[in-house]
Amino acid sequence: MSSRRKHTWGVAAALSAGALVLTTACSGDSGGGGSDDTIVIGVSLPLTGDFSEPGKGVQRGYEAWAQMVNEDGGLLGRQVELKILDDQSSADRVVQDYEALIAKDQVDLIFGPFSTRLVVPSARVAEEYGMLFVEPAGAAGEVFEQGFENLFYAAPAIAEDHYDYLAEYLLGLPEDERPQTVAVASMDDPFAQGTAYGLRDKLAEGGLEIVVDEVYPPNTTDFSSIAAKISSSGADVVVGGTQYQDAVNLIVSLQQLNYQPRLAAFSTAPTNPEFSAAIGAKTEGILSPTGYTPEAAWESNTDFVERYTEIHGSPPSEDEANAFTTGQVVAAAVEAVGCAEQGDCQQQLIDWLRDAEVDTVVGPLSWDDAGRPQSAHLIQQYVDGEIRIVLPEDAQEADFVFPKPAW
Amino acid sequence: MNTALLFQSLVLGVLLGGLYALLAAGLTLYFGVMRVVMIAHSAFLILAAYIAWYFNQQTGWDPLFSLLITVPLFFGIGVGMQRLLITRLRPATLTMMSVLLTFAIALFIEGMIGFVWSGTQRRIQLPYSGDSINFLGASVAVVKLMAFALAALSLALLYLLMKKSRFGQALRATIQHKEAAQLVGIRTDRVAGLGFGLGLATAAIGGTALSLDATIYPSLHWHWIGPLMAIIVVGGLGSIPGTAIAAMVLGIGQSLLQVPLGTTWAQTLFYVALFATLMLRPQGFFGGRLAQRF
Amino acid sequence: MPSASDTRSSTAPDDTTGPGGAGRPAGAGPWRGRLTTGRLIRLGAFLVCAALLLSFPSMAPNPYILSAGVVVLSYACTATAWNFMGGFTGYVSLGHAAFFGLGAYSTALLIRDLELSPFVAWLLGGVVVLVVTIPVGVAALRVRGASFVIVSISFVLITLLVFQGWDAFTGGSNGLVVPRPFPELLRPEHHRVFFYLFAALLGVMLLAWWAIDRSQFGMGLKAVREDEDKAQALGVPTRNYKLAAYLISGTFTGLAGGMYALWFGDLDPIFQFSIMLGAYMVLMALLGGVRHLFGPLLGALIVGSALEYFKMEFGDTQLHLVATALLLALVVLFMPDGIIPAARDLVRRFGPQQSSIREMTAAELLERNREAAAEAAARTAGGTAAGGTAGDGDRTDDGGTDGAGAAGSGKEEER
Amino acid sequence: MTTRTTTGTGGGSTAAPEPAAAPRSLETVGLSKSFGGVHAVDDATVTFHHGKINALIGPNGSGKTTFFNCVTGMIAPDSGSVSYRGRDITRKAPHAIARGGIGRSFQLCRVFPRMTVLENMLVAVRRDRLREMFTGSRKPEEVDKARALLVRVGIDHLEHIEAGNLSYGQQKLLELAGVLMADPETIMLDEPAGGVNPALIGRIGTLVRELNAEGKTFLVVEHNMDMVMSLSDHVIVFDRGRPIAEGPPSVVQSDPRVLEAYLGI
Repeated sequence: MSSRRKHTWGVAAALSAGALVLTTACSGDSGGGGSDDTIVIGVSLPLTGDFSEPGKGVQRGYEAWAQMVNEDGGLLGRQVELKILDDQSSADRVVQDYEALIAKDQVDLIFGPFSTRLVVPSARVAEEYGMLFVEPAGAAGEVFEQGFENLFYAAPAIAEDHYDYLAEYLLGLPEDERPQTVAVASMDDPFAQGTAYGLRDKLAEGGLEIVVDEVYPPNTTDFSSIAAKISSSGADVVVGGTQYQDAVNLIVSLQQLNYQPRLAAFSTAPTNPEFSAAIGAKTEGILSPTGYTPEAAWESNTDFVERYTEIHGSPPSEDEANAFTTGQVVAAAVEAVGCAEQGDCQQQLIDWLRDAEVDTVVGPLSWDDAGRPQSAHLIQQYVDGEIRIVLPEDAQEADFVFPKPAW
Repeated sequence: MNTALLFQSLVLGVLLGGLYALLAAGLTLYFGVMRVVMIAHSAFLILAAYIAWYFNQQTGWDPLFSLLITVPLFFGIGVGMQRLLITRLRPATLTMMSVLLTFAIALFIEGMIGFVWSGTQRRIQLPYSGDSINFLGASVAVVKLMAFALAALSLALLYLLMKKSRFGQALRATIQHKEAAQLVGIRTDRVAGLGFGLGLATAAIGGTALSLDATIYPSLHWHWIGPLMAIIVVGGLGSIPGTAIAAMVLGIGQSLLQVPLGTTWAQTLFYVALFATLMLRPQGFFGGRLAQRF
Repeated sequence: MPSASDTRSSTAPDDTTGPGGAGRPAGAGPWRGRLTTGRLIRLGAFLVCAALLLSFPSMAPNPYILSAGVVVLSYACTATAWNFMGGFTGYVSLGHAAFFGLGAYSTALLIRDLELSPFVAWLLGGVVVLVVTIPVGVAALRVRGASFVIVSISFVLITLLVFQGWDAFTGGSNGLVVPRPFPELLRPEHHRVFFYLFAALLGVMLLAWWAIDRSQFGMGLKAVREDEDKAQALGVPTRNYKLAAYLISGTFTGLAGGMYALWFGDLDPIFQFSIMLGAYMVLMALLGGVRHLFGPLLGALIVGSALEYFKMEFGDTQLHLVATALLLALVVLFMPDGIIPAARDLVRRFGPQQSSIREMTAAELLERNREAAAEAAARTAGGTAAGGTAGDGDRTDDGGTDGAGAAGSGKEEER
Repeated sequence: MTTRTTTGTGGGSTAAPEPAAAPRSLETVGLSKSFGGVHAVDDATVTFHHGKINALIGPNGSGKTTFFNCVTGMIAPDSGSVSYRGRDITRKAPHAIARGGIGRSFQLCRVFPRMTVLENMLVAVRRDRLREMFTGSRKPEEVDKARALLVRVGIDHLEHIEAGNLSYGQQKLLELAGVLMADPETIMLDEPAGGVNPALIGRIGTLVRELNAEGKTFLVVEHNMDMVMSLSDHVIVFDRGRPIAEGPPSVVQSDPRVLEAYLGI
């Protein structure tokens, strides 16, 4: 037996044992989150990676909620504490994170992560540990078809229903005013596709012709070919299933081709404060659905907007509001049931929410058996350089402009 | 599909192909002088685009002026990288290990960009962003035209440098036969360093061109490296003219295929071409003897 | 020169690919099955490691640690599978994530569409990966080195595009849900079961690696790694050998992916066909040592822990990428043979039974060989033919040779 | 094909097997290979003599090594054919040619640097059956054979040293021993005397002669004229990618074309 071989084994053994201990040690030391009279709430958010930008909005919303709750005396008289982990926009990590939060840190409650792609895996972890799972971002219809019994979406409507008012309006127009052709381009993302395809399918059912139907991967940066296709089709209506930057790129590319649709609707992007500057202020008439407006007169909203603006210097946007709504929904359940810990309490919270209607900053919310919210999104439009609610008519801040002016 | 759309796509393809050609030329240059597949090439590309964006952000000047900074800077980094890092690797495993090393560099750049400028997508807003000119019925965005002109100009300069200058001669000799070049007195290690610098300079120019008309974010470089690598194999590893032709053909092909197939499937063209090349003509369609053994 | 017993007798198992012990006394026949202290220590170390590994689930303080253990074990499986290609032949594939994803998706799709039972689907998933690997391998191995790397990366990118684009079949960006193989199990139990399943898979892989390592097939592969032309000239059918290694490597990676799918339950193209996953495999194998049976496993333990650590320390920045990058660069530049040889050298340096330390560095040796080759005139390039001169004496120790570079300037030949 | 002066029978080697029927050895017809316009091998038609020590000489860059590589399958020729013992082996894979009985060494000696000397030898062991390929790599008889060859070249005491740590001369000997391990009928040596000291050159020469006496055909590319003249039976002179003269050493030595090729540069 040569000495080198013996060493190989010895070294390998020592090192692997060491590494095992290290793994255990470095992940085991931070257990137990806070004292008994604090309610610890675990969250995993994409603070880095592809979804990190909206992820940070959600983080601001959660933090604003926790701060306000604590200022108002806490939940059940106990202070709340958020424990936020970064999932790096990855499904592996998000599951690991919730596993750590629930099983290792023994948090009392959890809030959902951001992005539809991460909601399904994390909802499964939560379900298998019997935890209530209220989430601010998993809007796509597929999320609710997985049979989760612990899931609630804290926004007015699922993605497919975001454009309901718009579809209703367009189909209600007299035949000769009604647009005839539709071009759809959507990011390959469940949420973005959900919104765009919801409208597409309703318009197609109403007899409009879908002349372009494009999907592009999330990493697309060059939209000239897609724009060329849309422009060459000359569609009356262009619908973008977009997030933020892709909408900007697509619109700039369409402008470069001097394409002028009669109606242009994009999800998410137009509500971003930087949107107008990014496309060179040529925003007039662009439509977007929103689940939230800071101007809404719901009781808790005025308070939220005021205090949020105090903290951050600007009013909250939709991501912040949805996160805040999540907090409100969970808080309502906790106050009603009177408990906040793992175990049976979670099932009581779930059961209570199933039949409840909760007042939130986006209005009163209630859910069906799969956790789909039962309200509807509003339709906003850039009118005179300001983004205004134009549909439904009873919530209108400005008149709907149709056809849209040139950009 | 109507003719106007076809023509429009063709024009877009040519514009795209020009940028591909410049960037792939850099990639093939590294390979020629050092047998290194430089995975970090596109990461430097994105870095240059970020510098252009930041420059524009801070000074308000046109991002093209940032070339005055990035080109010399990247040239220096390239020379330094070759002299300090690549030459440290064992010759026997150079090709494989250099891939890993440049992969690490790419990750490093991605991480640092994300750290410094965050993961937010960025785009330069220029007064002429939305402008276009009409070319035989196709509208061509001004920014795209500028990017193409920049790429074409640099490629032409590179060509002249390779063909006419003494340094270019030494470079070509090194690419074709390193040992023979050494025998006739060429200091191939120096030439390789300068070749690396030159390659990175193409990334600087390409990045600036890219920043005019595209959104940038830290992990964007993965989106570029695949097509570029496919181009250099199809063109024949180490052959700059071959690379340029392959880049143009594939760029136009991608643009045209987008019309019937959509963006996702059109991207697969590069990889299909890559596999087809390896099966039919492993040395590449325009390559010389170099490619046979790598 | 030091004399010691021979480890290379035909019956003694060869566990590492490292060069063997010192020369054996002339005429000594192959001895069989004698228990030596060395062997006992080796066996002991192995048993302790195995026991530690297998008792991990009961030692884990909570299900999270257990699930982290499953993740690390799945890393170990992929890194070991990668090493069938990377370690034996020296061909670095950055695209093994594609096999991982293919294995995961085929398993899931077989369950969904053919309603096979989970583990049958898993095995068939491995077969699917095997079949897909053949054309890819043929194309990738048409040419050497650089093109192989390019093809490997391209393969991940193309599979990502296909699985994203073909959403009617794969679920696209909506993801694909894999039904649980043991729906009645609670989550911690589920982790425990899969910990042992992964451990068993890893055991099979290690056994296969060990068997190949000591076979003539393995010898041919290692010859390819050292000098492919030379191996061919000696009659090794290098192309077929490489292809076989690639198939084995791809299939095992696919099986690891399939197992992961059954454990994890949710698949999404951007996470399964991720270039980073492939990079981690390379990093883990390289860090531990590609020439050693347990190198990738060790690397997986370290990288797995390090990833946790980076996340804790630099959780909300992109610095985990920077840290991974620096680690990879350091390994490539300074420790291309991994920790095991480096640590072994360290142990030997301070350990008791060292014989002598080779005085020449690899670079010196390389330089010397170069000189010898370059100068046509006969010169004192080294020992005489008969050997046994002083010139040989200082180089005859049995170890510390892993740093030796490519002697001779082999590939610079050619007209 | 140039007419051959087959008077080499009385050459240097001692007891070559009687070439009564003169079995065919390696032959090439019109072999050509060019690299980017440079004709490295240009329409080379060469016949090597079975059972003899054939030498291939020529000025630097005359295409000898490329010719060598074309013959052994390392490079695919552009045109022309190679046959061995009457069978066409053009464009066959290198390993197939090796298994067909042609062993070769490399110009700048190549061994597997990080395998031990013994392992270097065992690589050449040929296993065809799948089961044998996957069972242990060292059978006692194979190890014994390897050791015997190492003894023969005089480096058996180094069998557990990594080959990269050997001196250049020792590597040359190891390479030769490795080639012998596969029992080739024909052995192609590319500059066996390159870069080694005179004592070792003598030793290699002796080995070649001994092996030739045992019936091995040799094909040696060499610059060392002393070695070529003293060792070989048949000399082929290459210039600009094709043979310009051939014959026994004494005849070739005085051929004006050869002198021109060598001195006229």
